[in-house]
Amino acid sequence: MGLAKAASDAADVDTDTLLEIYRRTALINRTDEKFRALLMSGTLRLVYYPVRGQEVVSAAMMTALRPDDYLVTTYRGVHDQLAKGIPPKILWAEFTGKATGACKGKGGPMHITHPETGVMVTTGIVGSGLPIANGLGLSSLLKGDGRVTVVCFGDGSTNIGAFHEAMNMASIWKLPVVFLCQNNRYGEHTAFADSTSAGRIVDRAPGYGMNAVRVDGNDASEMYAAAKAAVDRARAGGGPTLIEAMTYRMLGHVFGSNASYVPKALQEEAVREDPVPRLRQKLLDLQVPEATLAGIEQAIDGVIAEAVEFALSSPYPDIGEIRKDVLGQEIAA
Amino acid sequence: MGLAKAASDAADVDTDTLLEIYRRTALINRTDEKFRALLMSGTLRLVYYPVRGQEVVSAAMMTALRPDDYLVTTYRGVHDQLAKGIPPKILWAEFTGKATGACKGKGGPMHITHPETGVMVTTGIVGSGLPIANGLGLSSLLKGDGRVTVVCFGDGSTNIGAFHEAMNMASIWKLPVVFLCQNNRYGEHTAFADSTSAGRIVDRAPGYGMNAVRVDGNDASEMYAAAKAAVDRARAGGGPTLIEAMTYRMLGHVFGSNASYVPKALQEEAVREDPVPRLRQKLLDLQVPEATLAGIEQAIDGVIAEAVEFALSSPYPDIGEIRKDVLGQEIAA
Amino acid sequence: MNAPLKTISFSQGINMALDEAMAADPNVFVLGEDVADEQGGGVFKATLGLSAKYGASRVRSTPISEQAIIGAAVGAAITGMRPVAEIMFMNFLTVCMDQIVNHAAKLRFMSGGLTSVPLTIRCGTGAGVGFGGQHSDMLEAWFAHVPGMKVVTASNPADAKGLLLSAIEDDDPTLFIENVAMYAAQGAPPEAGYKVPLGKAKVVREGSDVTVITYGRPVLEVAAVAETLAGEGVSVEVIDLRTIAPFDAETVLNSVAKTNRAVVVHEAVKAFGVGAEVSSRIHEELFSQLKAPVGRVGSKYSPVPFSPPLEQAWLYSRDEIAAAIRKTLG
Amino acid sequence: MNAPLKTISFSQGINMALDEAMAADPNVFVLGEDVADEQGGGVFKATLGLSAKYGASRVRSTPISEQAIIGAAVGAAITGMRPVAEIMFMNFLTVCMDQIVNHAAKLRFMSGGLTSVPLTIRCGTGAGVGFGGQHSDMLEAWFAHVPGMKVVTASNPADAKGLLLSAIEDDDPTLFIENVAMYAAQGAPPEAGYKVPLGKAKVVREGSDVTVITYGRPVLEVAAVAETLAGEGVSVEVIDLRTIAPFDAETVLNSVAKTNRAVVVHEAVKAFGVGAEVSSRIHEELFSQLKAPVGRVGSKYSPVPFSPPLEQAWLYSRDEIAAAIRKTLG
Ligand SMILES: Cc1ncc(C[n+]2csc(CCOP(=O)(O)OP(=O)(O)O)c2C)c(N)n1
Ligand SMILES: Cc1ncc(C[n+]2csc(CCOP(=O)(O)OP(=O)(O)O)c2C)c(N)n1
Ligand SMILES: [Mg+2]
Ligand SMILES: [Mg+2]
Repeated sequence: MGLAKAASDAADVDTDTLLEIYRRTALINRTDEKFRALLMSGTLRLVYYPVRGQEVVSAAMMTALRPDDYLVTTYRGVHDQLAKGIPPKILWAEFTGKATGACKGKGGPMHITHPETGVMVTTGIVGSGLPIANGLGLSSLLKGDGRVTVVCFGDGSTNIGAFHEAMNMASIWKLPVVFLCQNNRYGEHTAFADSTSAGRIVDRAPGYGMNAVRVDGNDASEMYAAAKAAVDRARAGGGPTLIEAMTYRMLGHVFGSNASYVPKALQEEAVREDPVPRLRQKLLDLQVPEATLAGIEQAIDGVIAEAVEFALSSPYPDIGEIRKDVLGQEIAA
Repeated sequence: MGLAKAASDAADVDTDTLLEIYRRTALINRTDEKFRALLMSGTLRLVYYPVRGQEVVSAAMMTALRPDDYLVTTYRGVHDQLAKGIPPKILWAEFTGKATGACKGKGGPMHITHPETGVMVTTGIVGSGLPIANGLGLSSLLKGDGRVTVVCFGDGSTNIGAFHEAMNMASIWKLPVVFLCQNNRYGEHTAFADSTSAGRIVDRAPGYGMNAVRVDGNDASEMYAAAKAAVDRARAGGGPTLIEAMTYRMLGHVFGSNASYVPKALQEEAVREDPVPRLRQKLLDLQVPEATLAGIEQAIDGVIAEAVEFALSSPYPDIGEIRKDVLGQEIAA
Repeated sequence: MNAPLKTISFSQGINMALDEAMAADPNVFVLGEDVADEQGGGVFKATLGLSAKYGASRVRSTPISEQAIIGAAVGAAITGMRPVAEIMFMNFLTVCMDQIVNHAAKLRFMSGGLTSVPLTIRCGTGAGVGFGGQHSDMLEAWFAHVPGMKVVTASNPADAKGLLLSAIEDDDPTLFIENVAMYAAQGAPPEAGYKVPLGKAKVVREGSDVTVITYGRPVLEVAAVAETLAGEGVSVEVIDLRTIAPFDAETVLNSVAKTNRAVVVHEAVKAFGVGAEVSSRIHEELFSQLKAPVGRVGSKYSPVPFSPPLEQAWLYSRDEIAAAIRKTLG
Repeated sequence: MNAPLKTISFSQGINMALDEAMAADPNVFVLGEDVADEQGGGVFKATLGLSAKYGASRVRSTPISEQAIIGAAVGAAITGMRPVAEIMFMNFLTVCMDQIVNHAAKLRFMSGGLTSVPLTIRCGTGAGVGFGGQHSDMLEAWFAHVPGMKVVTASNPADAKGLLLSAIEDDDPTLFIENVAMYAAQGAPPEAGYKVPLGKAKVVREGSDVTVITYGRPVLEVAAVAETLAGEGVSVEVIDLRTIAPFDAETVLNSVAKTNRAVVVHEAVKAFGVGAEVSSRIHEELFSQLKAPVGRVGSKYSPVPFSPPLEQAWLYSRDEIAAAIRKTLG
């Protein structure tokens, strides 16, 4: 049961891996920005949960996974889904409710599923992903398919019953699950310390006999090292790990809501420690040429532009879809 | 956040207090025995959850309370209810579904309520008493009435969501609640270690920033000292305490079920450490005359005989009771 | 708020009821996620300003722990307090059904009347605003089927105020359902002290040809359809149930005894919904005088779809309401 | 079990279905509290012997964590496994409604068909055995109201076996309700492989004067009443729905089209129960030919009382069934 700092391994993260993390980080960062721009301009109208500030956490986490590993995430999940590999086109099309979306537009932003890239469930119910992640892990255990499941959730979600039941079950069954708590300091408008009786989420791990680590999730190397260790451990049959990734939700809970309840000092500190420029600078320091990074960013902008265009020009689903996928058999009209 | 052993204070428990604990212990012990005898003989037919082996835990706990303090307990609650002071007559009448029962026979064994003695809720749903106990505590906090609430639950109940949510909330709100986990080693047929990822329930307390103590619940002095400390603390505004009282369920989960899944050695050890003769012997060692104890026991047997007679001779409730107490206003026939 | 308001929103109606109830009775308190002003006065702003006025102890922001929220409310209620718990979305009731159904609804009966649970649970829900499958369900039929519970919903801001105040003063556990698509809707402001009694339906439009029984948001749609049909010479009586359970059978049956035709309309999925009970009751009591079977309009048999055109198609529509009314006219 | 059995109990029927399903398909597994043999093979003994045969990995005893149980089942199901989760008592579903309603029932739709949840949830319940208010509720109407769920119950051991096997093989989440008062009930043993299709009702007794639609334990009561009434010259057709939702309207309507009279009987509280939907459907479709309003018999509007005479009085009774049938005959 180690709460050991993963930072010691951080030096091991090679530049190629960091570059891959940056690729995913930039994709997330620019996608999020694009969503907000189109919402601001009125081109889009939907309930959107920004991920600004949390890019590196999921980019590093998912880089440590195999493509066939499973992911379960939440309404605030764009970063996780993109980092896991969902094609931007079908993500955008789903967010806009189009027939070409991942789920034919029937699920929408809070309910992205894309089994091909391992995105198994996106839930809008706080905490509910954790028990489901155990089920994915149990399936892997029973089938022996060697997959690992990552489930993402917020700090506020650690006070709901499902968290507790899932942690206990994963531990006694030694499930190959990585519990990634993205501690972004707020649950909606409530500060972490106002709702949570533990000083740190990892302080709850010993009560589950679970391996746990708290890391600076905004540090790509540290985050990756912790992710890799947890994934390797799970894959090797060593059971679950709780990762508490310290990060920060740089914007309001949902697009359009304000965040005046956040102390100014915290907000300013967060801006100074913005993980995206931080990782970019780190790569430059590692002698990755500026042109390489700019090239990545440019390519991403192209991908996003194409995805937006694809989504906006796609048709809405047929009304008959209401009767499909309710049960195995289509419902009679 | 102390997991300190309460035993050090144990020496402070005076003989009068121990004698009071014994009085309650004997009442529980003989009531339980009587229930089983009448079930065995076929005089009674009802679902009964024996409390044999757990008498001292609740006798000591409730002796540390004021009469107007609140109690929440479970289906396995006869010991708690009696120790809290519910009159045996109306307890027996409720168990037998009679109009003279605590709840007019409408609740039955799993749902004993008797506000006059502070028995507020008895629930048949694992874990559900804990959030309700918080509500009682919150009421005391808001009203400033100085009451303390004790909620009893089993070891198996610590893996359900309600436990977790209640512990967190009690801690952040500093509620005057004592969480009494009666760790009797089994939840139905499942051994503690097979279902619970913590080696000890108290290992979960640091994750809630909650004061906690594990005691030998079958040792009257140790149990009382822990109970008293927790109650005093709660009453003084110091917030909640988790007490893990180690005890043992000496019979099967429910009357009539066998307990073949229990290892013989454990069963034998438990018999050797039976808390009831242990406390009796302790009192004798403290120079309490045998005649005093025998007198207590005899009086109790009289009280129980009277209660049984009262229950058996009482009428069943009127059928019209089905329409009463559903809503504030009686339901039209 | 000093100058008299011309109109108020649904949220303001809620806020007024809470304010009056807390001012009148120190046993009333509010709890829920983000309800205190420090947390923004609730995500729907229904509790805005209340913690400033009554303190964050009586307007308590909670952790995300719905079982603990309702449990705490139940426990406080059996000591005589009158908690008002906010559960942000109705679908989140699924994580605390035990406290509501096994405890709040049953403690009075199981205790033989020794305790009672004067608890009000407020929740928002409703399709049409793009929240998708897990934030839009209308589950009132579940609670209506639970003896010991009352279920209430309002179709305008003044009713919201008046019904919520009654719910808080009522001695039984009450589920108070708010349609999120209506929070911003404006309506006439009620007088201070305005209350709407529980258990009584309201005839919101008189008519003689057919009775439409509905509640909540569809009241507006039904009223619009009634207006249109009036132009065609069809006289529609519209009843707003206000209290869904136990529902005011007397008002419903009196009306249908007059019109001999009826349609029930609600946003919930039609199958096994509240409409089935109301329809059955009418058939049972007025069979021989009914000119046509009682019609039912509800939403489609599927989870609420996200895609906007699907979401709209999923909902009951004015056309469907009009068609159901016409069908009873043969 | 080598010698052929003369009769089997309801529990044995369940056990046989699980056994056959696990033998046939490695994706089938069982989880729930105390289900493995080391923990006694389930409190109702329905899983006895299965962990010995298939291993404690596929017959998994769990902690007391119903959300985690159903969640684990949902997660495994979307990868193609076929979990059978035992939730001891139906009232305990109230602690895991979220996983059932927001997830199991909706994932197929919300994923646009990319995933599905071939999950079976077994639970026991029923009044009459003295468990009191929190262990006896019949909540099938809740699940019937949830698009995406199937709800099934059996009235005899062979059906239990045949329906459970079909439920496990079915690709949709199914709630399988067992009446605890019937676990020991004996019945004819089914052949190996015996299956009862979901979605199809069974005419268990033919008749011409009135149709009684029911399911589960009351099937026996209704059959007894039908027998008595036959002596009085009243010919009662009895339909066992078997699948409560979506229910087999065709069989029901065909029968009532013949008899022109109907009564629905269930153990659940009458108000807002399954009977309301069935009754409404019959009225809607066969209004002009009905000779009388469709009758409904259910249990009383209160929590289930503990006191034995109250509990009996709370339940639907043979007298009430007979009276409801007679009432349709005018
Ligand atoms: C059971 C439940 N309760 C309440 C909500 C409403 N809600 C949505 S997001 C949220 C905050 C969650 O905070 P956290 O877990 O920290 O995640 P974050 O949004 O910060 O990523 C809440 C309360 C919900 N979706 N589900
Ligand atoms: C939510 C819920 N799940 C399951 C049950 C069935 N059940 C009744 S008692 C029990 C065991 C509880 O064990 P523990 O908490 O250790 O208490 P004990 O019986 O040992 O006193 C179980 C599983 C229940 N009553 N409620
Ligand atoms: Mg957060
Ligand atoms: Mg136990």
